[in-house]
Amino acid sequence: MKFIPDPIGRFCHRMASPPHFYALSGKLLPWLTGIFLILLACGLYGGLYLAPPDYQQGDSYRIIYIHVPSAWMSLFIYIVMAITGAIGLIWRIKLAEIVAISSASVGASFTFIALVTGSLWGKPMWGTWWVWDARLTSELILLFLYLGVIGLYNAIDDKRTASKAVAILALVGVVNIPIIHYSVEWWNTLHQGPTVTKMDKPSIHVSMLIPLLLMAIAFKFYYVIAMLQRARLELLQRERTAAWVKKLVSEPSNSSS
Amino acid sequence: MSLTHAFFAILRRDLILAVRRRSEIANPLLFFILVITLFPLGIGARPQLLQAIAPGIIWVSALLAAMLSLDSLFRSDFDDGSLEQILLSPHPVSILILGKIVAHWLVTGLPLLLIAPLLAVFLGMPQPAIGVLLLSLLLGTPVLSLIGAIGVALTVGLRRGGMILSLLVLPLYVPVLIFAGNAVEMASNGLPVTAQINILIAILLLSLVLAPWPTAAALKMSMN
Amino acid sequence: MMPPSPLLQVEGLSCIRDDRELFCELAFQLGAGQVLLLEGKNGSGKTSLLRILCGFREPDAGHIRWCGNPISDSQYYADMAYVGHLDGIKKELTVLENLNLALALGQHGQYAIPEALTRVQLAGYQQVLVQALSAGQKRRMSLARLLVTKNRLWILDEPFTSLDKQGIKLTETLMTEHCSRGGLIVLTSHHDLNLTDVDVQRIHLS
Amino acid sequence: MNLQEFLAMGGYAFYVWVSYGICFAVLLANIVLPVMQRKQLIRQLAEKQQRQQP
Repeated sequence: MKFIPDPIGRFCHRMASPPHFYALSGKLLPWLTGIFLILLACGLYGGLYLAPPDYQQGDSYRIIYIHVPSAWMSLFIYIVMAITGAIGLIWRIKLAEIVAISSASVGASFTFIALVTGSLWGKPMWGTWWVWDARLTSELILLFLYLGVIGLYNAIDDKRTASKAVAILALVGVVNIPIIHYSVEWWNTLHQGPTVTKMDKPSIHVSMLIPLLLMAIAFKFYYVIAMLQRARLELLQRERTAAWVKKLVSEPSNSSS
Repeated sequence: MSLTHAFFAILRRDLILAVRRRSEIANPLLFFILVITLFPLGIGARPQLLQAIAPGIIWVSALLAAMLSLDSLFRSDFDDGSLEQILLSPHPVSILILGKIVAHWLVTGLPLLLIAPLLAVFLGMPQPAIGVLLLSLLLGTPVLSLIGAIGVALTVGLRRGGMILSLLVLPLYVPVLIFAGNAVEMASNGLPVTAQINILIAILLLSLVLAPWPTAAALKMSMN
Repeated sequence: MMPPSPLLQVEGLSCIRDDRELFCELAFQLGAGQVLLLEGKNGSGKTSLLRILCGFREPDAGHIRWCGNPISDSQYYADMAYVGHLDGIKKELTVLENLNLALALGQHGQYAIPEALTRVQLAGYQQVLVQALSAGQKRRMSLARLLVTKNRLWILDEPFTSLDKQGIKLTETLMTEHCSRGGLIVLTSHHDLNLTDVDVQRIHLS
Repeated sequence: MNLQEFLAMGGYAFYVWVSYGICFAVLLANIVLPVMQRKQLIRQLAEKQQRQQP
């Protein structure tokens, strides 16, 4: 299968070579972490301090600054996982496989955060810890999908096979997510009527919106950082017999970096 | 020999095997009946409550029965090497696998359909809803087999595949459960259900077209 | 003897399993009428190589070509047949039902089913359930499957196990005939091959 | 607005701070765990290499 002209393909292959990726990611990580921390600090300052309290929800709405970006990330990462998985499946690029599986645990974490913060936000708003609200329910199912991916990967011993399995599953999942989402919304409106939609659309003011966007961007950076860290580990584990890993290990300076 | 011939040869073979083994047909059916019998025992003989939750009970039980029967879809073929031979066929593997899935549905899904009216009566479901229940099962259970096949294909090579299989498959069953269960519930209340049935038809067609591909790919992956 | 033009070409094949390099940079070519015997002790990668040749496992490096095309081509699967450790025979079905399915999956070959069964000394067993057959008889049934379907390349994993002297002789005769018709065979065996007039290549995996 | 008020979060301190706490604990763990595991792996590989070529 050739959809990509050769020079670009060759370039991608070279960039995707494990030692190159390992070295490059090592150089990039401090910068990424720096940008993330700055964005995070600005977002938190704006969200927790500068933004005024909501006229209905008071200060409890400030959970939005982690809840909503996490919910966005949970979906975004699943899609990234499916795309990179497909790339790995079609073009047999090892690195794409690694990015796919390294994304899974980060995505699952964000889904978990979205669920927990949603519940913590719901308690003062609805008076109960859990409501079968469409968004929370979808998020819960998404968490199951992530756990399925992670569980399948760990259950298969041969990691190359496991990557393929994960890619197939992620693709099936990504086709299903819109259907699941739609069905859950539909189910929710039927059974409860249009109840708690405050969580979806708080009357948002610019001073509230800017920190939200900052946090969303910060979380994107965080995802890249966490995914790269996990990918570096995964890469070393898979390539531990390769010459470049042996060389890397034997250099004492590297064992500390 | 043509592809249709191969498709029906596989279908016929699996049906003959099921008839010779028998337990494959009986087990999910027994499970289905038992689970539904347990609900009144657990909840209490309260006709009103049972009637209200009957659509959900029947559909969740059908879903679990379908899931438990999934393992038999590829297990014996994987263990004795028949699956290797199917994958080595020059015919498109996804079509051959579809033959296996259809056979599996005829053996495990269709019997549920036949016994469901009886169980619906047990739970006091009103007359008109039973027709809709059958229709929803007719449209929904093949989807369970089709989607389930992907999960089994991914886990058939694993020693402890059972638990992980349910984790993979159950979230994907959610839309079917929602629309089918809701259709039956609406019908019990005398409301129209065209929308739900149309959606179920769409889901069935979609999974019929799409599901065999990842199943075939996953089986190839499980072979090494 | 002039070497025939190669049909099966393998280049630079490597296989790594659990951190261990089973083989690397393996190359060979096989033409019509040739046999390749893979030797080596248990765990040396013989079966892995056969499974790579079947397309079940992807090589970690290298290419396999059949008539100049990659083996993902469906033409390859129309031309090859595999008998592995697992015989792929359903024990709840009769001999005839099993062979009929094999035919439905492939194409008609050299022999009709009754002739093939006569050839492997299973004549009259058509309606017998496979579970009533002995291990050796099942093995011979696998050979019957090779005969009834159309194929050029046989990939055989330890074809002589659980066969008696007579069965081994029969297998060797069938293999010789297959080669004389221009067929190719790749096989693993602990038993030494005794084929007359057949060009046998050997690869030792260590 | 003093620090006290800020921390009180208009009476929602528990929900807000627990949310943020859990969030950042999970995020931190996602970075720290792979880094530690990678270092451990490098150590293990280095030891193995030294054993093989003293």
